[in-house]
Amino acid sequence: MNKYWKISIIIALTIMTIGAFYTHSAYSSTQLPQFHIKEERGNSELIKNVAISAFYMVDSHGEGVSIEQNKTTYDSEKSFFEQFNRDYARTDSTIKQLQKKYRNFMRGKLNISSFYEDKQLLAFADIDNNTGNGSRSFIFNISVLNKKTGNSTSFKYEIPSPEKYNHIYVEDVQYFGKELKVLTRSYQQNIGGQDVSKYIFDIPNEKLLSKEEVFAGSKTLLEYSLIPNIDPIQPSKYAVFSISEPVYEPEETEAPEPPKPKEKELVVYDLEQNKKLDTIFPKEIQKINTDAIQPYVDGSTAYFAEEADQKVKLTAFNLETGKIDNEITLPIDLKGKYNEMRVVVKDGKFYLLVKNHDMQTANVKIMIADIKTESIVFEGRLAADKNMRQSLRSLELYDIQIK
Amino acid sequence: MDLSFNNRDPVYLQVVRYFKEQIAIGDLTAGQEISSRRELAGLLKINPNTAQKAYKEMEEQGLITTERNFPSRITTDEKILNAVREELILEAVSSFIASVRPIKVPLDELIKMVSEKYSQPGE
Amino acid sequence: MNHFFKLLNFEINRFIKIYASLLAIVIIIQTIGVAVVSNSFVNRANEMMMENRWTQEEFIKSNGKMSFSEFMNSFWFAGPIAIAATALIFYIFLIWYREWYGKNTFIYRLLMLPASRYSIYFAKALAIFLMVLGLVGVQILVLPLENELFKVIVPNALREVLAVKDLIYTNAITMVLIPSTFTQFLLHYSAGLMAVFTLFTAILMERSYRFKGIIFGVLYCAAVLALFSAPLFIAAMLDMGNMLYPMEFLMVEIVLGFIASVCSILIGHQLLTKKVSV
Amino acid sequence: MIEVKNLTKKFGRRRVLENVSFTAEKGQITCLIGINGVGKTTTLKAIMGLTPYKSGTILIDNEPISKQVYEKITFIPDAAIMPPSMTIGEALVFMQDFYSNWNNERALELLKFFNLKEEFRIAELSKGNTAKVNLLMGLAIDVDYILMDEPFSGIDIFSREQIANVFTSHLIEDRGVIITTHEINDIEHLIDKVILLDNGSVLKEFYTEEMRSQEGKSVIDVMREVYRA
Repeated sequence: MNKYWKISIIIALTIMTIGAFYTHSAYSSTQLPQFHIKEERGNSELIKNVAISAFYMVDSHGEGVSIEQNKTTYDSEKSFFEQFNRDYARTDSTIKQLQKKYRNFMRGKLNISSFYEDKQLLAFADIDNNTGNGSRSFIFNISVLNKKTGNSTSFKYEIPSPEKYNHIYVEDVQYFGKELKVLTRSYQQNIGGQDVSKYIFDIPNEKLLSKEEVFAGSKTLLEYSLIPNIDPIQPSKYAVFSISEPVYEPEETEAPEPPKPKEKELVVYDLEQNKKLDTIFPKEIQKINTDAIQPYVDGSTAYFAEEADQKVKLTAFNLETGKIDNEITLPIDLKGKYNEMRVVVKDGKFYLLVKNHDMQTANVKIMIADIKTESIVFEGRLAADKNMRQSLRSLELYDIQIK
Repeated sequence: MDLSFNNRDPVYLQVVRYFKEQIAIGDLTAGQEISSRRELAGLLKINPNTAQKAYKEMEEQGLITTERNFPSRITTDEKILNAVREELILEAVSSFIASVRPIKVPLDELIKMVSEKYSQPGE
Repeated sequence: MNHFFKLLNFEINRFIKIYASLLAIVIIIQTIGVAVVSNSFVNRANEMMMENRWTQEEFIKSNGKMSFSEFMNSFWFAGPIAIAATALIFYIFLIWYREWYGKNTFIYRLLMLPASRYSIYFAKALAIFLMVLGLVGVQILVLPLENELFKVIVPNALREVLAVKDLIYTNAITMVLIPSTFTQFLLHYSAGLMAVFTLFTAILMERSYRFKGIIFGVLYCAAVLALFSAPLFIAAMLDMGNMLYPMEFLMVEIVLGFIASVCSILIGHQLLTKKVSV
Repeated sequence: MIEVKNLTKKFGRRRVLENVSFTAEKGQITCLIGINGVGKTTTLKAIMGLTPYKSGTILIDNEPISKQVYEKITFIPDAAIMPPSMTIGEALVFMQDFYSNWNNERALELLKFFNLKEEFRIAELSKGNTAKVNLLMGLAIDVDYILMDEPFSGIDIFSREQIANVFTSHLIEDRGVIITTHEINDIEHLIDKVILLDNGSVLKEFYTEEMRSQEGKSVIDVMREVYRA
């Protein structure tokens, strides 16, 4: 045995250190703060399904973290397979669920705006932008899965005159009767203006029925942005566009200023009837800065949120009647200089996440309001087990997920 | 043991002859134990197989006898030993005669010269 | 099997002096590094506080606290690891070529041993692998000690508190050497082992066919690389970016890596048995 | 018996060996003779499986070379083959470790016979001592066949004598030996059989004693005839 002592030491050292590192020991304990959501008022049941995803950054150390009511999970604590899936494609949870259910159909389909799902079918339409190597083509890839039979059809359609476009992408996909309607945004090759077009495909016959320009902006250089649906793949009759003139930010601006409200116009387009509605948005909604807090559309309701005077006000606007259905105001106490805000509307509830901090203070507030009853149903704060102020300040919020 | 072989005659015959010489001059006597093949090969710096062959030849000629598991010995057969002596003398004489005959010396003169030379010591 | 362990032990013992020096280099340079980096921060902090008549609070406000990752991102940490890694990569070649070159041609003895040539091949591969793991083990062992040294030098108020585990997860080098999950660790080092087998085959090609063998060897390495990255290239060429789910992609890579390793081993063994020339 | 049949080897375009065939018996010393560069060493290496060949068969007691056969045959090259940093003692331990048929008593006997010390470092050995160590390594394994490459070349006269003594001693016993040499003088009487090689081909194969008794020619006589022709 004597002559094997060197190799024995190396093997023992290797197994012990590496073994210790990957099993429970001083190595696997973390010094990173553990967060939890501290309830201040309301029904704590509501917070059980909420997960906040964020990025924790101290010095050069930074990693993703997911915070639930009583659980903090850093990326490094996740199993390899979770990490690997996340690293490979930052797919959102809706797509992950679809992947579980329709594994083969979902293969290679990742763009969330390209999906449409109802009880009968799951549809997908995307555009391949081939602009490299001298050739230029834009090709629709359309697939529709019949959920009952499990059969799927797919076909391609090449957009004519590819030389006109710089790039084209899909904004929304809807399905009415046997028609697949695809809203696209295309950027002009030379002028730089954008068009919003609608392509209608006849699915049983696998062909294009018509193409129509919803907005042709090639001359006016306007920006058309589609207000996202709360659930981007569910059937939705209306598409709400916010039309504005682009604001060219002066170069060399230091310190991120809050984006200025722009002159804009809101237009509702009925995808089923293929026409613009003459809904008129009240002035107070028109002037809301949609860049500060993301508005959402849910069926025939559009939600706009706005921060002013230590308060966040949510307005639920009915696109069909042109009236404000509900309004709710949530008080937020902003002591520090910097704010970050994330909102989500889901199942009739309004979720608001506010981070407020500067050198002296930091706090992250989470509120849930019931839109119908216009009342606050939960209010709480994020707390950390150590170094509270610094830990919260080091947290960069991504979004709120409601399971 | 100092012995140089010539390269053109079979080494085993040269070894046999060497043994005969030793017997003839009495360095090896009747019944004397002789070295093993391996020892002999080492002594003479020859291939052990050659030594073996020489021993075999000597056994066939009855010069040595080997009993199982015992070292070989010089034969005790006086007849053979005498014959060896005779053979060597005869051989020497024959070769002497062969080289002297062409000179055509009368036999008397030759015998006289031989007996004179032979009795002079140290030559 | 018995012969394999004996050969492995023999290979380790042959390199042990250089290997021990490598470990010493890592430990010594890193320890010095912790001291240098930490002290220079503390000195700078003291100077600035003196000059500007700052309190500690004010200093932290303008300069921030020091974290151990400052050391881990410095040359003091990466340098010795790079030296050791380079030496071990170099040894992948040396472990074969030393048998042929130099005054003594040990390859004679090696090939004449009444042992399977697989034993010779694997003893060399595993010796390198074991030394890499040993180096990683030493790094895991000394990192917390270095962290303690850092804590001794830098006062509590001036340093960020981070656990070694958290530091390892965010450093570019340690993320590769000591990934956060054991599965990943296995994958990294299997890939490493595959690379060793590939290089071994290339070396043995050179040893078997000399000049032509260099070309074969380079082509073989390129072929393994191509095979290994084929899923990526094929997906990109056929423009079906994400046709495979991440897990499927991983499985395909594992299978390809396994195929490449088995090929390397079989070719290597064949060369070592039939083609290699002393 | 070692049988070499139609051994052919090319080195690039050059033919190193062409249809080399001969046999070497157990219990005999077979000598491959030829001037330098005629393929003697290559033939030994081919028998040992140390170099690939184009065609031909080599059988050792009717078996091709394999890990089992390496217990039966060993090769003593003409240069040092143990790692230079080793001492002779360490080299002996190494050999004992790997060869089940290592005969340590004989190794120690040879050590004494050659006046070598275990503390000697391989790197520091003279040419003669290196040859002796090689010989020791080969002879101390209980193998049936030993191949020796130029055991006498470039070695001082005393070492040469010592090594020659080995051939007639019990150390060889009844093993089969193949040695190569380009100089026959010293060992003419030590060998059983001669294989004359030239230009990668066997010119003549004969037993020395037969040649002497039947044709009255020494090995050198035959060499003169053959090479002149």
